[in-house]
Amino acid sequence: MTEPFEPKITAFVCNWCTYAGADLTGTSRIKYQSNVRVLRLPCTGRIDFMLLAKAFARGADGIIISGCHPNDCHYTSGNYHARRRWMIYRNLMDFMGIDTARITFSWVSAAEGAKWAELVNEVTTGIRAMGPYTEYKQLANAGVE
Amino acid sequence: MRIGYYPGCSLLGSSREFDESVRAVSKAIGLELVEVPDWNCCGASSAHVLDHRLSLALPAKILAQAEAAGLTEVLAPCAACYNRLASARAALEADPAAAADVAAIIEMPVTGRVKVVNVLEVLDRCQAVIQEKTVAPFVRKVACYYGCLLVRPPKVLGFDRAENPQSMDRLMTAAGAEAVEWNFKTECCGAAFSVTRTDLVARMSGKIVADAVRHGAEAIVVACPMCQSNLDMRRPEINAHLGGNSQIPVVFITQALGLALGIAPAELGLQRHMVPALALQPSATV
Amino acid sequence: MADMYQLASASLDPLFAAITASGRRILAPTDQDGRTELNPVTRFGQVAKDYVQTTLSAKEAVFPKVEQLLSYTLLPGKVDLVDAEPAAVPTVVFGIRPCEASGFQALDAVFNWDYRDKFFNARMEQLTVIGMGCTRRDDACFCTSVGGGPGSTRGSDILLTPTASGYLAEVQSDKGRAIVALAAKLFTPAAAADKSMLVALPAAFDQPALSAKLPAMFDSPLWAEQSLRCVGCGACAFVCPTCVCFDIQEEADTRQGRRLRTWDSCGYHMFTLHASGHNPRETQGARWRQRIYHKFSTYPERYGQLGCVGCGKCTRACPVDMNLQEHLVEASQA
Amino acid sequence: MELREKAKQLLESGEVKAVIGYEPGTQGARRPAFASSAARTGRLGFEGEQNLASYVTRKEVKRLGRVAVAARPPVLRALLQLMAERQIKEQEVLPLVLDADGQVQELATAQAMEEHLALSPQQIPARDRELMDRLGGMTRQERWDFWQGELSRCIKCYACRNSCPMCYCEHCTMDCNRPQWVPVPSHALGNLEYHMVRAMHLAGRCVECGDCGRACPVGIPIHLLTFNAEESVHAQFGQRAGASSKLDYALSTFRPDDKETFIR
Amino acid sequence: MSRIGVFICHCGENIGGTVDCGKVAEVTRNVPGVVHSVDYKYMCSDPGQNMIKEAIREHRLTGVVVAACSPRMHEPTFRNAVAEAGLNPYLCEMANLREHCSWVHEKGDVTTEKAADLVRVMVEKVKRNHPLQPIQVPVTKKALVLGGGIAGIQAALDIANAGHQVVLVEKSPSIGGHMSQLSETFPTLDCSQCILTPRMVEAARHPNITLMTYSELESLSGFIGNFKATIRRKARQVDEKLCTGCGLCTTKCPNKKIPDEFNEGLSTRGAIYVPFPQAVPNKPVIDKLNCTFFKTGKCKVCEKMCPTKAIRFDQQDELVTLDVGAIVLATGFKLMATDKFPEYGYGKYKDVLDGMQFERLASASGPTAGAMKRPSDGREPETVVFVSCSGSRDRAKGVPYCSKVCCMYTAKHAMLYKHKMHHGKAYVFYMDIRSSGKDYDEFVRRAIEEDDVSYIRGRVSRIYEEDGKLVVMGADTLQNGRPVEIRADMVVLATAVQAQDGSEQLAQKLHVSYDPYKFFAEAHPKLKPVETNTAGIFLAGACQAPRDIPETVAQASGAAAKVAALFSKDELTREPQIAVVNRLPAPTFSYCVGCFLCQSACPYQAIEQEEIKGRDGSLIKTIAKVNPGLCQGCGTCVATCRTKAIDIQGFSNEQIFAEIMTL
Repeated sequence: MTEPFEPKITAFVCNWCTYAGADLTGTSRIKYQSNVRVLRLPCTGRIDFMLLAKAFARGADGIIISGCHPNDCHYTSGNYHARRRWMIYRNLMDFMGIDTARITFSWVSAAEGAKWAELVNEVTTGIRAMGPYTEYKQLANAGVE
Repeated sequence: MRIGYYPGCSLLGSSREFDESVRAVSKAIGLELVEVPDWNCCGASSAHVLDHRLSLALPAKILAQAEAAGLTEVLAPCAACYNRLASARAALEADPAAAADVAAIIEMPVTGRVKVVNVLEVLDRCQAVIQEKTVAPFVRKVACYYGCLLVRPPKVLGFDRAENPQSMDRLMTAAGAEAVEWNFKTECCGAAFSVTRTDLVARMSGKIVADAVRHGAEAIVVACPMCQSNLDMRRPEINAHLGGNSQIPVVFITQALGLALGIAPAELGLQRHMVPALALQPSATV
Repeated sequence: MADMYQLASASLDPLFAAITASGRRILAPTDQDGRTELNPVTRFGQVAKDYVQTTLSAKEAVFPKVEQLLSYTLLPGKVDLVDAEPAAVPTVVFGIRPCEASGFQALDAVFNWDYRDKFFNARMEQLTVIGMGCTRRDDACFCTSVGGGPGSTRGSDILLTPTASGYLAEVQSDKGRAIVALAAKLFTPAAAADKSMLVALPAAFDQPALSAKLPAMFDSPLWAEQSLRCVGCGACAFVCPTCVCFDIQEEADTRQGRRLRTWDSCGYHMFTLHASGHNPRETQGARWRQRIYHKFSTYPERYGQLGCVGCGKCTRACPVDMNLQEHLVEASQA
Repeated sequence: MELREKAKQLLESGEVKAVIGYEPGTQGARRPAFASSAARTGRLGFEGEQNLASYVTRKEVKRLGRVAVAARPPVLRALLQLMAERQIKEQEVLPLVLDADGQVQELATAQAMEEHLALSPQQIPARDRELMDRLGGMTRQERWDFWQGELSRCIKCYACRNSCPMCYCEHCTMDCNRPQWVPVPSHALGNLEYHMVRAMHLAGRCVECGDCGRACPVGIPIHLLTFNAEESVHAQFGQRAGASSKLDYALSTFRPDDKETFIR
Repeated sequence: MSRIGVFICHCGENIGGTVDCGKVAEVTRNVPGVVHSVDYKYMCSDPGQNMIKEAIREHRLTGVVVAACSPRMHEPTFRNAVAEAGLNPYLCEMANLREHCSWVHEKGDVTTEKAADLVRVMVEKVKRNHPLQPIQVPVTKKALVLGGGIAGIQAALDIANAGHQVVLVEKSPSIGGHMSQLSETFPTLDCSQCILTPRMVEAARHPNITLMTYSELESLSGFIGNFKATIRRKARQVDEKLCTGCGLCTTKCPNKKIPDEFNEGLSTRGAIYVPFPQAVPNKPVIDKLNCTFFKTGKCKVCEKMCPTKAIRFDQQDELVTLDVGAIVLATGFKLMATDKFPEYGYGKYKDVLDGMQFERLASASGPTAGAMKRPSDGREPETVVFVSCSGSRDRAKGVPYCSKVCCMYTAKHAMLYKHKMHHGKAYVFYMDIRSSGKDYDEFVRRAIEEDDVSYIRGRVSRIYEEDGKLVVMGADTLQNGRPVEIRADMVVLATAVQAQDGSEQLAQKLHVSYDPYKFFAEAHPKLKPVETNTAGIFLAGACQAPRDIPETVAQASGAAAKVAALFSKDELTREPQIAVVNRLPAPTFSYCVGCFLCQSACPYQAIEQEEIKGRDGSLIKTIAKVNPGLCQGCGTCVATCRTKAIDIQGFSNEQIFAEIMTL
């Protein structure tokens, strides 16, 4: 009897909007599924695409990336740069056959505590349904004798 | 342009002239109407107060039929039908469980692919054609009366401005008429109480007629069979209630536009009205 | 001491069957849409026809591009360490060229010089080489200039040489005999060695003379000039049957990790880069010189054999056509 | 042959210290060739495929002094992009091109290069386009399997990186070990991440010469990855690498109204 | 080898009630590098902080992880504690077990496991922390106040009185704002202008205040303590120095039919005008759009009239650049536009007014000198209907929030009306009466009980004109929704309070965030009500949310206090989490290749060039260099750098990488 699959979800969020938004979720005592692990960065502009790749390599089944809405970046334009980076990266990953459905990009402001909870729940449920990202997890051992 | 057509019961009965004029105008502006095969009652105005599932299933069946016939849009001239179809569609879109339930009932898939549109929406799109084909400008002051069902609830219909709709005014102005600023564009006419509480209808419709007259309208233009029959058929009671004798005709937008497009009054069923409307034909203006 | 047999063309399929049946894995050149690669096969029919060389060398069979040496887990106050055991499967490498076959000896020289490498040896013990004499060559080949030849038996446990009727099989070792024993009836003793079909390849330069003069040429501008076009990648080293340089890499998260051995190349500028930032082989010229000196000067000095078998794989793999033979000729004429 | 005389003249006059072109190589192949003196120009020619711009940033070459380069369009694009990224200066390189009537022409200024480029539209070779479309038509899983199959052959020799004119970094991400972003060994993960990083780092910088793919000894069509990245940059932001010597890097600029469809 | 101490906080039941803190402490104890791991009821309490300090000394800790609430809450607290124990404060990190775990998940093992994960992540991060030194930046002790309403005036006065320079910028020709338009003010019914004008004059006269009316913010750059603001001074076409404010010029302007903004269109003005008698400065301005000269090239009557020759038709807008250290936003509100209420005939019928128009009607300085005369025909309205929540609390109108002041001013309006017309009838349609505030409810009761205003609890569905009367159709929900029809002479709509036009653009200029309704967003709904998310920019009054006068004044003084506090030091200390370009010994010098792609990515122009020269002075290479004064630490450059030569202190590649590798 194997226990049901619980996805591992890594979230990269900016300090000013989404991290604060997630704090608000807490202060408002809105409950959500506990699979997500939040990593705090100054700004979505700081989120190197390699961080995503590394999260998958480390065995994440799903990834959330979230920051300030356009126009609202605490650093004025970090999120714009991030948006461009993701537009290209997402294309490339899809072209390489990486499952982009496992990465959710989102804007969650410091005032959107409820949205954060919704987002996490949707993603968690979605990824749980997709199952573990086995084909990526296997990579590290393929080609090693 | 090709579009699905759902006449509904009133257009076969009390409001034949609406059906006739819709078809006539469509023909004139090159709009191909494809009647939804084997259509049934939309459920108005009783289903949704009697049985929720029924009120969803009936419209769903119609839309499914339309989709099966390869249609993507259905024109429902009757405001009540339009409202029911659109409301049901929205309800089913929002509630997959209900959709599944209904699909089982009608034994047809419920996809929500087919959109529902009303007469004004469709005519609005054809503005250009109408303008160019207008041969006898409808030079009269008209009160455009939308009634309650065409624009409400805005969240579901998302058509025009709920409190102060404009599309009919636009269309009539384009056809040469002067759309008067008046107060009861979307007021309730008493609708289904027509039979059970004629007195009530007389009062409510009375206000509408009176205000239209007060603002100098020579005709009331409508897009709803129920409104039309209340304002037209119940005119004796209305006049009695108002203690006056208003003879302002109540015509369907398609009839008014039909005249502007030079279509013969008979083709538009203009002779069918209780309050004489034939006087509206252009020839009579000179 | 070499026993010679005749082997009919038709006998190769049964031979493959016998080898496979014996639980040995067969690696042989196959044709993958235009590329000749060494791949596992079970039937002779799968073997590429009419090839000169595989792109990569057979050294992968004993010196994989990535192999695990050990793994560990961090525990409070101590480290739990597990040595890796090489999973060496009995393997027959079939159809590689004499030049490449002799490459194994160059590898062996390093892996068993002062320290006996358990991973290499474990695989080597399980390896049987059935070489195939050359009836074709291309402009990259120069085995005859470095002491080899289209029919050289060096490094092969069995060398097959194509003949009119089939193959001449020269069995060199017990490993070779073990193969013969698997299907003895396929091998009919041969009186004379018919090597008429082998391709002719005249030597292009005098290697002993070159090796002799190299020490004096260390500061020659030649190397810098020759290497101007070199882009400093590792293609030559990675396809080379004798290149043995490797890097030790640790891959770890914050709780456990593993140690891997992976191919490396002296062509990289990082190869000799010190932590201080100082690099003794700072220019590509120095690195190119190193490559040649290592194979033609250091190797003979230290191991009494050359570090080059003249297979020409490096020349074929090079993105900018750094033709080794050509450069060696230039050097010996300088 | 025209290039040889031009090279002779440039070297004799001392205008340049070396001329980089092509010469005949092994098995009838063409390969890059350096002529550092008039005497060595004898075999120089224009025909060849490698992107010679990858040489001008190498310190061994920079030490020579000003060099002339036989410059097909991809080479010109690379040179302009290198100027935009401040890796070379206008006066350090003299691109030589064949004009319409087969005459060798010097493009001494970036402007001249830009104008010359304007004449030859940039497009991906039909063969590659075809394969890219095929890949585009596949399911995600099929694409994954395709690339895993291809990349399994990768030996991380870095021929692709070192042949690329835009991979001039002395200290490549691959060489970063604090932290070790990309595993050094060429196992499946190391290979996937290496090629992912390479493509991303070339997005908005790739001049689409395809040299990386050409250089690969085991025949992996890796140039399609950078093509894909570069194409999505061009498609979504309209910018294109190598168009000008003024920096206009798509991933360090933005428009507030950049349109995307996937951010919730 | 790092020696990390981990301190798990129960936060009473807040964390302890959901997460098994003891278990977490035990699990982390086994993480390599952790030498001390304990849990305690309240880590932020003195005993809690002392535990940390003692542990640092006793176990010679090289790093501290406090697993408690959000770092946005207590990071400073614990970093101070750590510093007091002699450890560099930046060697302390917090794991967010409360907001991100215990408060959002159910009690149970998985939640405890998650808590442990969050702690482990921070342990691995802190292992890779480096001691950092705060950055000192100079402070320009001059404040910029945007908006010359009561909020701006109050803030300016308080800052000025604290001894600092203030520039008060107002976009219209006079300061005073909406408050100067009000007739009386609730709950005291004292005359608005009587209490405001002295403040206006004080502000104008104050030696520390520079007034810039008829001016707007053009652009802003820089950061806290060091902003650079560019102000556009719109051309008045009047030389303020020469003008004496005699007003002669306004008397003969041929164009008199321009709706008067100050009177909300209830009267008209000339093209050259003084907005209102008590205007500050009391200098006229020419409205170019309506000026005959500017339209036709002829006229110049005012020029002839002016005794001091102060008219300047050739005057141009001028741009002034100011160095300021702090900014107070006090740009106020606007009322919902007329076109939103076709069903109420607002904008269609002259006698349907909004609250501000009624203020003018009731004001002694208004178009009717305070007499109750309805706009259409000047007759005295016998029956007046007041409709509260016109737009407010109405999703269909896009305003789900409560406009807050309407209940009170509607009661005030009804009262004012009744006081002027005792025999008149006043009705108020309302949803709820929200009159919380000192003497507020008493005030409403007075309207109902003493001035017998009839309050009808219900919404109005439609208002239409019928033979000279405005028929108001509504329902009385206290009588089971009985339809109500009132034939009124005048209707006053308490239209919704909305964010000022252009506040979105302004917010973007200033890089402050705003809510869905374009009101500027405070940094924290409770604890930072006057701060914005952008350091050095503060909020006052209705630009943040609907506010009445007392609240506005209080908030303005609050903002002023923040500014004064900021100006109390010559230098302010900034967090050192900024970008740095790595430097290495020769011959490498740095991994930076000098491609400068990071330069265009930097939102603060913080990336400069550094030339590395050999002993002989020859240029070896040019690499990037970060200006620590300008860098705000967003890290966009880090993600752009291919060679990983740029990194962010405190969010370094090694730290983030380790965090990922721990999960």
